[in-house]
Amino acid sequence: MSPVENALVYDGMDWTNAAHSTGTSIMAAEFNGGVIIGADSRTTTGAYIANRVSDKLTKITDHIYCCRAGSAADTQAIADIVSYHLNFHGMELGEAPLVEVGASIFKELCYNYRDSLMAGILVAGWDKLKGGQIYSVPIGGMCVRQPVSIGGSGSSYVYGYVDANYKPDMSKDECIQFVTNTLALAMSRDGSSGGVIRLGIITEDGVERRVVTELPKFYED
Amino acid sequence: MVAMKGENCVSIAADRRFGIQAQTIATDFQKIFQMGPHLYVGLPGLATDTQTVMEKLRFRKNLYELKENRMMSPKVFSAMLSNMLYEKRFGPFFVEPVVAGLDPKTHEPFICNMDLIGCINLPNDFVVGGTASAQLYGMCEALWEPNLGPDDLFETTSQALLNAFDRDAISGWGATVYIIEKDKVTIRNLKTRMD
Amino acid sequence: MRTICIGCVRISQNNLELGVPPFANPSENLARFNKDENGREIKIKFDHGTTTLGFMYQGGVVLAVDSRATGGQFIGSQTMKKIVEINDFLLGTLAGGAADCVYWDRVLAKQCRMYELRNRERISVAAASKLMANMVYNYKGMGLSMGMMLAGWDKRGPQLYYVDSEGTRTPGKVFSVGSGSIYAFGVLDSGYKWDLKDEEAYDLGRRSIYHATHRDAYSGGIVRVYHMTANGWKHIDNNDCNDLHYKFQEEKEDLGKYNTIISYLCALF
Amino acid sequence: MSTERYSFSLTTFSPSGKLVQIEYALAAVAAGAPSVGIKASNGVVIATENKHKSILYDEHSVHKVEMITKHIGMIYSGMGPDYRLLVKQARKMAQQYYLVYQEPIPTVQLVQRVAAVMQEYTQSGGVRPFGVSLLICGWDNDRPYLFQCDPSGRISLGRQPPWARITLTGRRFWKRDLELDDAVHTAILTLKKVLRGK
Amino acid sequence: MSSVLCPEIPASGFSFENCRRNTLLETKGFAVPKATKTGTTIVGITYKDGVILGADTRATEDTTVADKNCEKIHYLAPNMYCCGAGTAADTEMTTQMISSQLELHKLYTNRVCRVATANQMLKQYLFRYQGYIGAALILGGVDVDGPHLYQIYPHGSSDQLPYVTMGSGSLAAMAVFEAGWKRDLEEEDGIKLVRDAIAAGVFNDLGSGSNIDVCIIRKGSTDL
Repeated sequence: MSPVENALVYDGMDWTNAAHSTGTSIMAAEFNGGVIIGADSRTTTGAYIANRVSDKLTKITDHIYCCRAGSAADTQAIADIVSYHLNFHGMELGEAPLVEVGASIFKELCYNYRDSLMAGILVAGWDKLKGGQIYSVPIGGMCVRQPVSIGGSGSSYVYGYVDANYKPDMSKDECIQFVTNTLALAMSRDGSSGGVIRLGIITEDGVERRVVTELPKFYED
Repeated sequence: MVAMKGENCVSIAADRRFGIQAQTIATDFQKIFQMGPHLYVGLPGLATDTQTVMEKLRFRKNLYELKENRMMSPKVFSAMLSNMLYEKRFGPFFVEPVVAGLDPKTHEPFICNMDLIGCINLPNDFVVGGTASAQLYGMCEALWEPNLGPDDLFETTSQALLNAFDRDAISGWGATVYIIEKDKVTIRNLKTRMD
Repeated sequence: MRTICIGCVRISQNNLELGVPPFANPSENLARFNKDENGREIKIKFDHGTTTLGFMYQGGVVLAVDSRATGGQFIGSQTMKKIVEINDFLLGTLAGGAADCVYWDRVLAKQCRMYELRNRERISVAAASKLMANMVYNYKGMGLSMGMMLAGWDKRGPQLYYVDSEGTRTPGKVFSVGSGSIYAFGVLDSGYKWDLKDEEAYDLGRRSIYHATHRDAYSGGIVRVYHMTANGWKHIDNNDCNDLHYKFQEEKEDLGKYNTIISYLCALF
Repeated sequence: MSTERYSFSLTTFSPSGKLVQIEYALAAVAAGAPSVGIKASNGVVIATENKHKSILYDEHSVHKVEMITKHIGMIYSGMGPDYRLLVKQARKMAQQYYLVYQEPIPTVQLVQRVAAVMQEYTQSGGVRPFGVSLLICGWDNDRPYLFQCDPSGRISLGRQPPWARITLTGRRFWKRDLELDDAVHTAILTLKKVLRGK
Repeated sequence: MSSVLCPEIPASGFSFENCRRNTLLETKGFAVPKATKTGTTIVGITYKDGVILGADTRATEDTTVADKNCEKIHYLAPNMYCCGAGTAADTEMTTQMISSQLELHKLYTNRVCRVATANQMLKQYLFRYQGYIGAALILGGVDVDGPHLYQIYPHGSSDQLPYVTMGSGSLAAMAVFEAGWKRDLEEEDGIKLVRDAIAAGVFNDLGSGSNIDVCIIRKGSTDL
């Protein structure tokens, strides 16, 4: 067997074992009635797109969602565990848990296992006490509340755009447009982000999910 | 190490060398062990593991037979061996077992081999294992045919084994062939090259 | 640091020099190319296992070698010629990298012939071995692998030299080289005497090689015996190790029987 | 009163050589609903009363006859909660056996293992014996099997008499070479008889 | 009591007692035998009434074909099957164990197991071993909610998709699906598509080969 063929066989085997991770663009922003969360839909294994319609917006409770970036295995596992704890907590409490509590469980896990986890998570949701909130839990296990937050590999390209364009107390439609634009920009520059934009609008009434298949192309003008 | 299926019989054969890399220490090393009247297992690989695994297997098999008051069938034996090897998934025994035997009730031929962490392979022609496995695959593919009688099976197995050795530096130095039939087991030592 | 760029020198023009790779310090950096991009070892494992021996005695020099060529544990050939007939009065044995040995023996053969033509007399074994040692010394540490014996008969009588790729060159009476040499020495040393008769000497060589092939996985095949006499070399015989094994075993059994009879007789009286 | 002196500890024999806790466990079994198992020539029947303390119970929510594997079934007399633990253990042991040998566990083996668990609870500190007697039936090697397991861990193989918890009543109905249909019938009749007598 | 003369049957689960010895042996240059891998093409699609799984049948040991006819579609439950790629022993043992747990689950709950349950069990098990258990799986089945198809990676991440491929031949197979998959395929077209996808894997990947196994899971019935 020639080296080229060998390489084919072994490359082929290796990538099945490669970590399955989400080079990602995720985002969350507060608006006047709640929060908007958004993410691209690309999951990569090395250079291969393992899933082009993945859903990185994961439900934790009825009013709390998280956007996952980093290793798919790690973030899925954490989300499952947090979801378990938070729903348990909600049952004991007898009412919907606070977003803050959810974020703090994420933080606890991400901090305690910071050496073995690769997870950057945005926790977003709505509760009676503080309305729409966003907490960013980046790699390392810090937890901080932000009015708008971006994450994942695509985020580096759009910090400027977010800083320049985010306004507090936007209307829902305005905010949706803002999140869509930001993600479209990130996805166009970042090779490991792409696919469609998935959105979640979390308000007092719960969550409304949307998919944007036609990405805005204003930047090409 | 090779095992083949024949018509109502199976064969299992192995070389007799025990060596440390290039150095031949002994030429009467046993790698095939009897586990029942019609059940044999070959354990090529690291010599210390050959013996350890054999002891552990015999222990578990005897315990099963005492507990259940019945003979262990080759199929169950293989499942047990596979399970035992997989327990050591992250620190395996360096053996690549080959099992050959006849079912104690139906006398149906059975052969299988597995890798060092117990992945069973159950073909209906032949199985190989050990250092000369690449050569043996070639020999067996060429020589094996369906429904071999005991004598032909012996000839086929021996020829496959001997010719495979001749292209492997660290196998050989004598060989033992077992032909397992319903009412007898024939054990023959082959005269081979000794270099 | 020495930068070598001899890639342009064609080997056919000057076969005393190899095409050394065009980068600094090949002796250190060559090793890096033993693995491919996936970290898998590239197969440049070639013929390493061998048993060869040579010794001087009253009748000249006897050389005996096995004939197995291996690549890793795969047996490439069982009939390799590991004694190179450099000229009528000079024999070389191969151990280590087969290609290295054969190539440099050929270069040596050319050099020896050139010497003969220039000086109208045969080269001494000492000079030939020195040539060899000097040639390979230039490539020390770059991966050449050879351990050879040069046996010959010149004006000063029978000669035996050992030369290897590390740069060693030494004359001596008894040598054995290769992976099986440790086993061969055991037999050779216990049976060696200066006053051996020719047949005894051949047999000693054969037995030594046979025992080495039995113990060493990388030696085997045929035992070839050569004898260097005042009239040039003689090829004595080739014996298959397999035949030798069963012959020697029979002898041992006969000896066993003989000993039993002796002890039985002793007991009688 | 003398027996009470030896009943404080499960693992202490009374002077007469009895383990009174086990006697009490058997009493708990006797207090439970009767169950019956009958081995026929072509199968085996286990049955028990499906009557509840209150009519408010949903009768489908109470499982007395449980499957351990596809070929082994189990039923009990005595305390329901204790039974559930044994069912769980039995199922685990059956699966464990299958994983190791890639062969369904023989009924005898399962019974022995369940009995071993029950025995362990008669000789360990801090526990009490199970308040159940089990009837375990199964089918291997083309024939039916029926066993009874007591709180002591004692196993008995159902052979000659119809294997009912209350043997005497059943005997009248049982014949050699019973067919499965007749066995079912017999089982129901036996239970009826026993319950009426209660 | 365990003693030298009377060893105890060890508890089930992994044992690490040889690890240190083996590391030492490896550093001393002992040629460690390799485990059988399934350089594989495995695929799965959902169609109108269920799920179709497909796999080739080649198992490789380094560059040698160790098994020409190995079964890579593993039984989990009557309504669920699972294709495995990666280390052959790992896929085999993992699916066997999960199958056993599902059987227990079924007995406890008296209900047909959901595919999501199996997915959760598998991913949690694989996540616990952080990718060291080299099993890449395609899980397909039909439950009360209809057909489901998951892909599960050795590190414990999983995706739910209408059509998936895994293993070394997955790129070729995915190309076939991307071109040919439609919503609500008929069963016959589905089988053909799966067959084509595996064939593409077999032809374009040296680690895949031999025959093609197909498994169709409908509501209420399964064909292997």
